Amino acid sequence: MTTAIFISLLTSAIRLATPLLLAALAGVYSERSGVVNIALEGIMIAGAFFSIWFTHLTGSAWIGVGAGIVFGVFTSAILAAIAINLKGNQVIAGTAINLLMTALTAFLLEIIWHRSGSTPTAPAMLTTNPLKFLEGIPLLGTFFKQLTPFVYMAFIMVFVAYFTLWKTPWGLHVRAVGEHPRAAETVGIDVYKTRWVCVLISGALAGLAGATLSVGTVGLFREGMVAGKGFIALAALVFGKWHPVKTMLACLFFGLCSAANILAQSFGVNAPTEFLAMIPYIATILVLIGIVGKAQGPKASGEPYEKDEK
Amino acid sequence: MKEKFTYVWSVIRLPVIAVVFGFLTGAVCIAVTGNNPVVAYIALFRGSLASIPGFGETMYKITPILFTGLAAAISFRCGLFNIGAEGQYVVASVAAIAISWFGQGLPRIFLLALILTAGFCAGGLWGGIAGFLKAKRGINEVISTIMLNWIALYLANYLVRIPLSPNVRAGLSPAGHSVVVPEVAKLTKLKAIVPAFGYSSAHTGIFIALISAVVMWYILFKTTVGYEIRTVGLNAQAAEYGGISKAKNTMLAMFLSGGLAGLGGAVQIIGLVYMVNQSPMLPGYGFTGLSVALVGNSHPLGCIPSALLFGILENGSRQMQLAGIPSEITSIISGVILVFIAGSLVIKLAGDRIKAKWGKRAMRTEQEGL
Amino acid sequence: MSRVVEMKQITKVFPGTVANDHIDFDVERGEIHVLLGENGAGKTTLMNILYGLYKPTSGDIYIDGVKEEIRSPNDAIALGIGMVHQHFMLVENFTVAENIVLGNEPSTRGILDMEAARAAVRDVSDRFGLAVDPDARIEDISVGLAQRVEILKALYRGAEILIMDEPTAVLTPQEIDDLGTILKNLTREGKSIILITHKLKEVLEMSDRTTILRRGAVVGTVRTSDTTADELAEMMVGRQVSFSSDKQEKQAGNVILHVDKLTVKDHRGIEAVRQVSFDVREGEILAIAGVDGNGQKELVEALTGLIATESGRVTLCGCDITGKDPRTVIEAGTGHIPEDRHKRGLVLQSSLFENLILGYHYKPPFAKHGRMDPVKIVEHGNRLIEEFDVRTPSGSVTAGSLSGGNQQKVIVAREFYKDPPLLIASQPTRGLDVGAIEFVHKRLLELRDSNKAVLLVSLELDEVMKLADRIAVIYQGRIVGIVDAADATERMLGLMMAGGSPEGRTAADRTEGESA
Amino acid sequence: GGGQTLDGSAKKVVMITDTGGLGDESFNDLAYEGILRAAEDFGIQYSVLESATADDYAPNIAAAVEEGADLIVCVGFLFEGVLAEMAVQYPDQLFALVDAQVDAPNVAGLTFSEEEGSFLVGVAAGLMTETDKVGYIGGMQFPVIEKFQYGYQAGVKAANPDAQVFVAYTQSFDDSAAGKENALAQHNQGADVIYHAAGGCGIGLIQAADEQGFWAIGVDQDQSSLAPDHVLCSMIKRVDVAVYDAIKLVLEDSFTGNDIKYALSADGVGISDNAGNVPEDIMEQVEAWKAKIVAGDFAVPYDLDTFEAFEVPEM
Ligand SMILES: Nc1ncnc2c1ncn2[C@@H]1O[C@H](COP(=O)(O)OP(=O)(O)OP(=O)(O)O)[C@@H](O)[C@H]1O
Ligand SMILES: Nc1ncnc2c1ncn2[C@@H]1O[C@H](COP(=O)(O)OP(=O)(O)OP(=O)(O)O)[C@@H](O)[C@H]1O
Ligand SMILES: [Mg+2]
Ligand SMILES: [Mg+2]
Repeated sequence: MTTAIFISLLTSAIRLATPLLLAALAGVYSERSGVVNIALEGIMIAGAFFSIWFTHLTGSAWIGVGAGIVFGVFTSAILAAIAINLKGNQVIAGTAINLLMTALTAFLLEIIWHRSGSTPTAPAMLTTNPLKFLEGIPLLGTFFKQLTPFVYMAFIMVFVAYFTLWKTPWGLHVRAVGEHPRAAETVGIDVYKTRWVCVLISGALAGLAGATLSVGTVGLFREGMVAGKGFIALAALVFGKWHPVKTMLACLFFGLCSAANILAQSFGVNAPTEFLAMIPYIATILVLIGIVGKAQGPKASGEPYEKDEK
Repeated sequence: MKEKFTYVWSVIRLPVIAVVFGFLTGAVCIAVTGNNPVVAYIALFRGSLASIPGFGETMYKITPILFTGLAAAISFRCGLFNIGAEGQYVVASVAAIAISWFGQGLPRIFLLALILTAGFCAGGLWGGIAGFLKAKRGINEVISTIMLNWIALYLANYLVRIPLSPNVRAGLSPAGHSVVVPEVAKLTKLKAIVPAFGYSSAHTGIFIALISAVVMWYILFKTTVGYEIRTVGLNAQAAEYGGISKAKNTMLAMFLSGGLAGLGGAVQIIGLVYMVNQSPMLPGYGFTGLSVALVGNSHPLGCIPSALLFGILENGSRQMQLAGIPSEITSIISGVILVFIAGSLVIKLAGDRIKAKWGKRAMRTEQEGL
Repeated sequence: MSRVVEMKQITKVFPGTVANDHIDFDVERGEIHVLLGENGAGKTTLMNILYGLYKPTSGDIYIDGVKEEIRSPNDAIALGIGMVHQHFMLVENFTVAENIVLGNEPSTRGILDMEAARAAVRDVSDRFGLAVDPDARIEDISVGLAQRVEILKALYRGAEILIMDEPTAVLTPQEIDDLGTILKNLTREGKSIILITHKLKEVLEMSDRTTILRRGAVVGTVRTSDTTADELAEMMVGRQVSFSSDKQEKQAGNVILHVDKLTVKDHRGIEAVRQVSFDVREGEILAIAGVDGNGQKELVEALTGLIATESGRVTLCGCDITGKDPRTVIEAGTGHIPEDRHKRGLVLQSSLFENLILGYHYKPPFAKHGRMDPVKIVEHGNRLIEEFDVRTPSGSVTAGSLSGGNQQKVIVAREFYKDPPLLIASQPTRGLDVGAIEFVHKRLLELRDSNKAVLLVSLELDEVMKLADRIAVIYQGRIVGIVDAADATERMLGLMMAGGSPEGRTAADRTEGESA
Repeated sequence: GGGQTLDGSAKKVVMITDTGGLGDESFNDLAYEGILRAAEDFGIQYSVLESATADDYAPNIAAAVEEGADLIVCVGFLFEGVLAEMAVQYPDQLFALVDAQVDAPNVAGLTFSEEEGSFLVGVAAGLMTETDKVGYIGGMQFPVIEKFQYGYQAGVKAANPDAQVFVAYTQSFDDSAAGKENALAQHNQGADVIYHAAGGCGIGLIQAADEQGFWAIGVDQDQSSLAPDHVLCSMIKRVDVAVYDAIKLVLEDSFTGNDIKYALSADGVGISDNAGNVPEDIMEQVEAWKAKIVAGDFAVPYDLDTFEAFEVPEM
């Protein structure tokens, strides 16, 4: 009984952490290159919506996920254009995208299905463990059984992000661009291109995070289903000091606290449900108070880079 | 005269063009829904501006977002990003309800002052927590305010459900809202002063908001407190060198910021809603406030026209709905306006190109004239 | 000799400024060519054009006799041009090796090969005799080392033409000598060097030819061996400059600043200032001399309340200011010209008016009861701009839009206005042209003559010897010795700065002697 | 429609949603359905105002009055406080209020005995469970949502006194992922039948049931179409009927502002099983309990106090 509960707590934590993790990694890419991404929430909404729409259109959930990623990229291109080429205010741009995507998806829902609230259930979804052979492992089998393809993708992405940003020349360029773009430019690195690529990768990951919530959880899109997770991801990113592995730990921590709230309720813990719901948020603050050392983001993050007029 | 016009135009050009683009995009979306954009926009403006009651409705929409806009503006000026106006607003509304209920016996003026002070302090405290954590423990205010938003929401829901619930207090029929603000603590409706405001819900809270904007402007730009806050925002190290404490000003700015959001919550409660409902989500004013501040260039007075713009849109949305157009359209319009304001360089470039063309044409005409 | 660089009729117009006005400039292979000129003369702009950072409004560039279009630093690097920028272009939280290879990293199958990078760094640094630790982080190393890294960066990319924008502004005499040797070695290898500097002594010692710019135009190019410092100075500013100081003998008065066994830790928690004691009296200038990074920064920041002190006591005019906050220290009577004007001294996005009251913005007549008086503030600003000859279109422009020299004048003006009993001046003339230096020096001496105490922290021995009454030399956070300026020689100070005592014993000997 | 045809083309109905808005899979959608049906049958004009926040309730009502609505349908108990005031302000305006009552002559409160319907699905759950563990997921602890909970708990207790009921609130009506995680947690604890009153969160529950192979119980309308094999039954609440009836009364000029309670006895609430998943014998017992409630043999508890005082009556 206790192992079962432990495993269910763990899998629940991991599933809850998955969309946060993907979105937070999206933030890692874009902020490491110097572009603050407040738009994570909006891009997730776009990803969640378009992945469902394309699943409806094609009948394939994987194509749907692809579409979620592609539209995440499109959405982030708005941010990239404003933040990089137009040297606009990145926070306004992000806020605008959040507003726009909330409205646009609701609008399209109306146009396409003539209803509001949620789409019909998609003909396919990706909510079950893709690696069936893992389920055969004793004890751990039940653990793997409760994972979705997105869980694997998220954790692979942690590795990919760490590897690309810390172990490749390109990653060194990205981090240099985020810290000191002028220095990067003087050694011949194209600041704009590097930032564009990072913001688009960010869009792809946040789009995938959105698809996790729709295709990967309930098989439909619902207005409000992202429910502030983009902002929690933003917090996790800062909590994780803009580092993929630490960000993963931050997301897992948050997921674990949320799972603990849920588990506590199913145990019938006798406390007002509102107080239980506060657990993840209070715990995060307490942990932050306990952690010594400031979170220092990439220095040039949020600053538009002016190429010298030539 | 012409110079003055040129100056004013240079200041408002970007927002104006952004608004035009926003409405054009909106028109396309309206057309897609099979409606006539002209009809929709007439409805929008008729509802928001064309009549006194309509304008009154716009004013009640402006009131809370002007407060949260000011809250965001002052935090921006200190180099802080207060995403927490939502939570600060919520705690303050609960505080306002509690004071108005428990202080019913007090003289009206005194009670109102007490409620507003309580709202300001409650919001200020909630913001101050983030400020304190930032100043003393270096915790990024973005994280702490996001977390505090949710904590505020759940705390308010609990308080409304149990300690402040009328049915728990008086054994009445169940309700999802708190006790109601007693008559004595309600702000005066504008229609009670000027009957022309008719059906509108506008209340004297708008004046409190406008006064707050002016006071904030004064504090920020005319006092040493403002000088210090702005200096910390622009260069904290230079500020410290100049004997300006970063920690103190961070806390002060977060307190003021939270206080303004809180004042917004209190005013909204005693001016319009009269109770706090249990709610699954944050009211959203804090986020709109960010937009208001950003469009208003983080200037307290700039927040006024900016809040007016968002107020018109939000109120106009109701009229468009009555004309059968989905409410999302106005959100799309606001979003597009913001996109264009964020990317204001496009506008500038387009504007310059147009100007160049006109300039050439003007020159040609002159030459032809010669 | 062949001309490796030829810039013909280069003009660069910024909105409102002609930074370069039909400039002709050439460099021969293997020479060190100095670009000299006042602040804002257009030196940096010209070199940024050569390095592909700016596009000239008009004019042509020839490299090795071939006309080239240099559109970006990439083009410049490909043509064998390297640049060490005035403000270092190093990523602070990267290691030395990462900075050097950035943009040109060794990799195997797409994976960054840091081992190869370290090896390559060791290789170039050995070849040119520029020792660095490839794994040190930039934020942890001294300015002198950071500059080496910049040079190595260029050499690693195979630079044949090396542009150095004010490389000596931040270096100690020893480091400058080292740099001289390095540059000579490089020219021996056939590399050509363009050097921007304000220091005439260096110009005379190091260079083969000198081109002088004034207000964006070339005044002339001279063979250095045929000229003198006075001549160069005159060409530069267009008038005669006096180098001798008219320092009067003066009896020092009461103790103003008393520092007793002060110990301070730096941001990494290492003791940067150890048991330092000294006094500064009325009517004297006490200079702290030393190689950069020996605790000067921490000492000054601790004295002004910007960082915490570990132990010890500081009193100012008799009152204890140990560990007090900056405002208390300021109010007790301290003026402070900080060493980093962009970081501490100015709010670059604010107007000059606002910058010129920083530190006393809350006091009458600028503010009463918390309300600021714009009229008084503007009057005050205009007066200081006038008095200190700050070159600016008006006081309402942002401080960031001024040239470095003028920015420094703004700070100097503000701190002098306070007329404080104690002025702490940290590198007060860094980056200034000779005219401006002359001005600041004059004002510092005037302050001393009006019976104020001045603590001067400077890396430049010339300046120290010219201004100070007494000189304290700091080495690894300790005061190695305090000598009268009249008795001091450059050689003696140089020895002390390397840790030797004035009597010839080393600091290490002394510490042992004390502990025994 | 009824026998005779009413012409409503000159009448205008404005519906005002609560913050859930259209698409809440709950009372707002159902009320809208009632209006649509009335429009089809009588040709009335209608429009809908969605309230972005609770602060919009009063202004939306004012705007609707301005529009010259013949009937304003306010959906959701959150309108209670506001409407008490507005009804006085606009004494000639007719209002229908879904889910709450207001003491005013021009407001008809349309309320439902959710606890009775929930009692019936509770009985079904109690009889269906093989683990003696069942679950309940609520959106927020609104008093109305608690009626679902206690009615359900009473039903489970009546049918299966040994069964344990897990109760969870998601603090949301939209976060489907949270609904799913709560369902999975309860299922992992052994619950094999789970009921919800959580709007969009319930979709997560139904999805979880479909994947893990346990029973979900739908709410408000028959939700079996979402997962025909794993939605055991649904507790239906005929908000659509109530709204339709109210409009009809207006057209017939007989709208009085009297409150109307849609109880089990009037089929205002009930149990629905379009997919036919409830076994015959269990349905029979459910029907038996239904008869007892309709006959008024006992009162179904609707809050903590009444639940604690509740004694399972003799069958
Ligand atoms: N990007 C720019 N935009 C506008 N004006 C500029 C720009 N860069 C330089 N200037 C102006 O061009 C002139 C020359 O500047 P430059 O930096 O080349 O001077 P400098 O000789 O390097 O001075 P210093 O000795 O202070 O380093 C100055 O008046 C400066 O303000
Ligand atoms: N946007 C701008 N508008 C006007 N002047 C500018 C602008 N950007 C840079 N400058 C000027 O261009 C010059 C080059 O900048 P840089 O940072 O090299 O300053 P500097 O004067 O050489 O500084 P220092 O003397 O401290 O070494 C400076 O004079 C600076 O004031
Ligand atoms: Mg320069
Ligand atoms: Mg300079």
